[in-house]
Amino acid sequence: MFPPIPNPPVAPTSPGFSDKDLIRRSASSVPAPATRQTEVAKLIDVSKCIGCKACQAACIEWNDTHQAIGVNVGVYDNPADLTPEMFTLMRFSEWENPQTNNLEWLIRKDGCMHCEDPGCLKACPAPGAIVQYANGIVDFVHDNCIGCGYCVKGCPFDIPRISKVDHKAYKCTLCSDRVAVGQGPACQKACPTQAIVFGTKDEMKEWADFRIKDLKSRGFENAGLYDPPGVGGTHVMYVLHHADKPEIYANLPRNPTISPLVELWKGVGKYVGLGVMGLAAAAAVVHHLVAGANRVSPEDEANAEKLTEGRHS
Amino acid sequence: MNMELSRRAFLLTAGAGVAGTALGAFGFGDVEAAYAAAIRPFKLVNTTETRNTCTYCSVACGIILYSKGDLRKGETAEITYIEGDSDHPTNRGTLCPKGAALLSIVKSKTRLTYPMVRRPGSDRFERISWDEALDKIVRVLKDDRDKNFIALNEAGVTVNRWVTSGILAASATTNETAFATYKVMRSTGMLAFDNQARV
Amino acid sequence: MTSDDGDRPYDVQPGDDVHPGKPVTVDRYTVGARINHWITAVSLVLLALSGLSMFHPSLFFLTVLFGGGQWTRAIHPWIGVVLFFSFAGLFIRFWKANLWRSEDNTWLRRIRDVLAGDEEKLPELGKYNAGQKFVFWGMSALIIILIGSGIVVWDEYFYPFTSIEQKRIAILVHAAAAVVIICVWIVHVYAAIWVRGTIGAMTKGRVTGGWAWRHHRKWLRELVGKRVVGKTSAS
Amino acid sequence: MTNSWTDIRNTDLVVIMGGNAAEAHPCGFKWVTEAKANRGAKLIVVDPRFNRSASVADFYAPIRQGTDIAFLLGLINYCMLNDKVQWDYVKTFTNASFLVKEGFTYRDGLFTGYDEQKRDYDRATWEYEIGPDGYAAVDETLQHPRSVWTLLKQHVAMYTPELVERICGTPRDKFLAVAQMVSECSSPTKTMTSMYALGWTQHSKGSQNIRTMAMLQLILGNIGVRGGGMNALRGHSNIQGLTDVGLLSNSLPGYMNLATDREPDLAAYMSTRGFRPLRPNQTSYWQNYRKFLVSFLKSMWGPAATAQNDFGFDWLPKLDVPNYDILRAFELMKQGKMTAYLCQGFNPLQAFPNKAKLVEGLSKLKLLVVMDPLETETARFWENHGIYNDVDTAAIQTEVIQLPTTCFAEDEGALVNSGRWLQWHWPGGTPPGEAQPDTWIMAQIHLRLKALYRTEGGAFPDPILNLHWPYKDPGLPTPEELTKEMNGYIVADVPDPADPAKKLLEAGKQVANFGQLRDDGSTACGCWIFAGSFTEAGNMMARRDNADPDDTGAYPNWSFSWPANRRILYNRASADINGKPWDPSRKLLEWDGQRWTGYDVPDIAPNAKPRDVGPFIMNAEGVGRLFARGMMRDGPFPVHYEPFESPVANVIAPKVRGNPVARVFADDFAQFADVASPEFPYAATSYRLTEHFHYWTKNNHVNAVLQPEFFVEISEELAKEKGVAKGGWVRVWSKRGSVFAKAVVTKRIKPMICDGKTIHIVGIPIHWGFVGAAKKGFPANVLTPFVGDANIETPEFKAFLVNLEASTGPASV
Repeated sequence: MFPPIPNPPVAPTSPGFSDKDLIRRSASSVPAPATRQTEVAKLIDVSKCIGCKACQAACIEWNDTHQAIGVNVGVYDNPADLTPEMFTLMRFSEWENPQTNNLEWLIRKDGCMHCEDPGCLKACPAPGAIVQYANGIVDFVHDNCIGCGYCVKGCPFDIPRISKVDHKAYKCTLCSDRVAVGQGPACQKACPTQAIVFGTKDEMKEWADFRIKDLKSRGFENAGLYDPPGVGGTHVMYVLHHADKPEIYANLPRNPTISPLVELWKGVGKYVGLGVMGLAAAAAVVHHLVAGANRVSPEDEANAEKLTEGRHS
Repeated sequence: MNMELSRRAFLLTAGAGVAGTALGAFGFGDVEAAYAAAIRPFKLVNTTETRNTCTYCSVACGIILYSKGDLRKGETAEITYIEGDSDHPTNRGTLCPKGAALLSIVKSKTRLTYPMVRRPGSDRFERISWDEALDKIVRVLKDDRDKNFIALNEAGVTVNRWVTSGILAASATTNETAFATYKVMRSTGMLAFDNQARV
Repeated sequence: MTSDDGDRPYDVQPGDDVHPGKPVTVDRYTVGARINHWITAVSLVLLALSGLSMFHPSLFFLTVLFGGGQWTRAIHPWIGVVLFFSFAGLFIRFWKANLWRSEDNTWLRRIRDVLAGDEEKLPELGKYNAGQKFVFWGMSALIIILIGSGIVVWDEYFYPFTSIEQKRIAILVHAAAAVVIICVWIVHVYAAIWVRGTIGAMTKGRVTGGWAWRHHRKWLRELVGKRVVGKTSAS
Repeated sequence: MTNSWTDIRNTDLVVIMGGNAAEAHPCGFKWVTEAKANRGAKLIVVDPRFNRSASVADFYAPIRQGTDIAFLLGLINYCMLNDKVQWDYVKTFTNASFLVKEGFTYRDGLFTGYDEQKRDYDRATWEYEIGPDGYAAVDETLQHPRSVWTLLKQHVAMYTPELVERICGTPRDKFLAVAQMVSECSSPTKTMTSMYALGWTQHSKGSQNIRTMAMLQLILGNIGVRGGGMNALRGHSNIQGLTDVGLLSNSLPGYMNLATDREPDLAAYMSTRGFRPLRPNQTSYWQNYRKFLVSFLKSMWGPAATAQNDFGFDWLPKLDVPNYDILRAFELMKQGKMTAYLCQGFNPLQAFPNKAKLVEGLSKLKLLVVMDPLETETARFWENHGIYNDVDTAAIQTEVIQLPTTCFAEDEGALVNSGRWLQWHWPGGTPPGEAQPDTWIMAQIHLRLKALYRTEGGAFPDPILNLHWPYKDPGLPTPEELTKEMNGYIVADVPDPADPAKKLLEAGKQVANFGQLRDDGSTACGCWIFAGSFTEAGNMMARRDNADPDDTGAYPNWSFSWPANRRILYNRASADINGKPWDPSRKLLEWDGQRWTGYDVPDIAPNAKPRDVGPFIMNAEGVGRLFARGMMRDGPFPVHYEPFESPVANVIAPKVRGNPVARVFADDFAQFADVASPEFPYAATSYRLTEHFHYWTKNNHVNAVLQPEFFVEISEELAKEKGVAKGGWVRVWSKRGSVFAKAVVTKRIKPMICDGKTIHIVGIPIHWGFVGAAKKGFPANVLTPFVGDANIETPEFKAFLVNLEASTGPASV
């Protein structure tokens, strides 16, 4: 068993990281030097998950969200999708394994992956609305959020949701308030089978190896860790029994990257754009200096008068 | 007395795999550090902890109630959060979706707060005082017992039973409540006396 | 209007008229046209400012003009709607006068003379020259692209109707189109400044005969020829 | 549980059958995933549905609900035929070698002595042959034609893999795969644990379901060892405690039972409870019965309980029928024979079968009292909620009193978990409004009743007036006062026989253990199995030392485990006849030549020599029973009986309908669908979902979010056949009622072929009703049949018949 993290402190404790521990800040730069802290990670072992939704309940209770009561749409997934009030969600897939002809009920806890290279942060136009702490946590700063939804387009995992109430973006914070005092996120604390564990990223990889060995011994020869390099790795990782087919787990992207469109738009795009506009303006100025004003001459007026002579309106 | 157990917990007796997380180690540098703009101040600070047991299934997970105010000091206490007890051998701090939402059952909009009576044929509950309610109940019980108590059966054997009123004992109450209930009800000779063991 | 290009009625528009005198004055835009233009102009500027504030971090400060980021995000699309309808008005007014003519090709071929201001080397032009027509059609096309792509990324009302990938394309197109339309706008504004006497057309509604003679002689001749097409003049 | 949640980590094979631990007990299920991760243990799930437990199982086998006995007898047969038996264990720790009386027979699904009129057996022949020495005769070779082993072999022989497939619908190869994995655990160094719950109890033969697995576990040598055992997951916290304290119509605390009309006095009552050992030297712990009973009576009536009045034996009621369980209570209500009914918590209108009958019963009461922290359907049964509760409010003359009680977070005391741990908890919050603890309510009722009897007199007031009520505040006994009573205390000094000058026991002190209890009235003890929970050393249930020497999972100093802080029952059986652990790596107890040492409190005397005393000390035989004698109403061996509502006839005994001795009230029989009824072609089963707890969490917004609306689960095949769309509405009806539900169409349920017939399964979760935060919906008990288990009357919720059609939903009605 992964040793439990001791119960939370109730005495005032100073946070383990703060604004001066930012390594990335949306639409702005971080005050150097941004020194790296020990990276944290949440490991979700799908092969141990029983889909009980304790993580969802714990998330709601800790973050004081108010998800509305929905309806049954013919599946166990409730709510049917992530919402501004539901930061994490069990997604259930019924998959018949072609090799064994056995049914496998694959249950994946969806939510923010806390990418090392966060697409949301890259896309965000509001300075400081999205930050990445030195321990890897990607967090939304709601005071700075303008609700444009660019983060939604920047995210390779379709995670952020915009609130219809306050028009701000919401997602899992990895319980930054808990991690700040040495706790794990609420979902991890609750998880009955320890399908969710939390610690430093190195520990999590070590633990994942331990789990993958067990899975391989049970015939899941493709068991593996999901820590996609396309986004520089993530601070939420999965152990999958079929790591060769991430898409069978409710469309987990095979090789997620920040969309090239977003890269183009938020990369060269914005510089080229400014450049082009600048050039146009400059060209005008230069032309005026060279060519000077294009003035109507007295002759022109005279010609006009001549043309209109004798005609009375 | 329940608070004295040290929090060393299971870190000493870690199971297989890695030997406990180094969480405490990362980040903690500057003691003066203020919470970052995005980080909520830790909401359990200055709450009172009370060890309790989850009310639902018989796994009986250990939980900690966090409250504003301390009953042990004779104050009124409002429970503000409930979380699993990491020191508990069975659940190790974990909770199921019911346990993880215990706070919302304690604070449920449909908690009962006052004695109510629904009069015969009426379509609503009306408030009633505890005294009135208890006297009504005892009156009905006694009248029925006096009327239908069986001291001797046909064969003349002393049987001292009462089978025209009954009780369904709780399943979520303590052993102590159970024993008080047993004494009070059995002493009346009541036989239609059951609990939820079956469902 | 069946006669051939040479002497067929030209693109004189309702309200265009010439008043002999010293100097000659020519009515170029009606009050309606001018109000319509300036609504469009103001919307376009506001759109550019709000858009730019969300386009590049260095311009985020512009959001203060709109009462902060939340307001900027909320207002931008609505201004877009205003622009769209306002410009539609202009389109209905001016599209006919902006139809392409043979002399426009000549004009384009002699673009060096245009830039040098040697009008005498250019053919006589109607109400608009090729440059203005280019601005007109450019704006028209770009505004359609912008309103279209804008609606796709207007999450508050249209989020469910497109995929995230479609939204990504839309927002890229939107940004690109915005850059282009701003450039077009720069050309438009600069031309109005460079060619002195032009701005009055959109403020007072009038230009001098000399201006008309110099830049849109064919149009002036027609006005003088009193062969008003399209009827109901402001006279 | 014979073992504990934390002990499951020690197992090699987990068999989840008749339960769904991952769904209903997620935090306990953690120890299954731990055993898998750390010991390479395997998990087998046998269930009609591919459920949440199956989602992490190594092997899943489907089974038609209500056919578990056939499957399990098939496993026993497989083990016997393939020599997969832990012989040393079977020979020394079970009654395999015991000889059964002449005249005992079994034929066509019935044993000797059946009386069709009474629906009961004369169990006279279901006994051992008693030898000239007064002890049960045995044949160590097991070869005797009337040895239990021989009889069992004959009894199970018919349950071949082919027959199992025919009855259960489990494909032969899947059954054999399970049998192979299970039989491996006959090795002394491999253990299997059985995790079961209501999936086995809620049948008309629920007790025999469990017993069959217990027999298999004895044959494999898995009882009393670490990582083994029969582990009932149990339902509510604290239903284990309520049962321990005997809140059942026929029970006394600590698993003693009430006298019947045939036992007029204490002597007669005790005469059938002598429990003299059936083999030499056996403990037969129930020989102490009289001590426990007298001590209990002393705790009830204190000084008024004297030797002269049989310690108040006559102040306890006597039973004229086996029990007055809740099904009988509602039958009596329906017949208009009940005046007042008190519901202390709980929500019977949702929780017992045939809602229509329940409403009819409640409507005939004069008074219904509901004590609960939450709104319940029961308290509002008279309220019209349209199609969800279509009653004629004005016509219902029942007066209903609803009393607000405190909840777990606001009260103090002990709860018993599945592993028999008594864990103390403390209040953390102030109750809302005028909510009061149940102890206060009970005290108030007693004091008021006593006052009325004092002033008015009335029917036999003695037991009420004399009830021992020694509490500091009579109006509010404290949990500590009550629990000290249950632990037991010394009433009068007992001199030390060795030295009369010394006191063996000193009046006023708490007893240290039930060994100190006496039958002369000098001790009082409310619940003998709890003795030791609150001693002179303090509250043992409040102990919170989670140290666990050598990681055995015992946690000996965490709270208190009854009996005597024993963590694993029958732990003597963890070692062989010489006292050596079967599996040294899983040592629990070991005989060191002088005494038993190890990680647990031995259930036999610490110095009792290994060869002398058997481990099953509560049995007069001292061994485990493969042959149950007359202890079970429906047979000393289990037999496959179909549910009362079955899609196929019983292939081994076509004439037998359901369990032949299950009690069925006349009107209810009329409300059963016929066997293989074309009117009700589908085999339905009801169950819990992990997101909800019974009918409470409807009141919890968060749980309502996680599972908002009533649904049923059907296979893609049935959905196709019936034109049902995923998430669409269906109507489901039984002979007792009709419900509308959303359809969850799933691959996790597949049609089964039983006796050549395709059987479609309809899964029905139980959690919805007409009060609370969740969407209004129907409870499953609108559909379920009103019949219970033959031995303990647990309703048959797991197997019944329904019909189903696509629908436009309740709105269209």
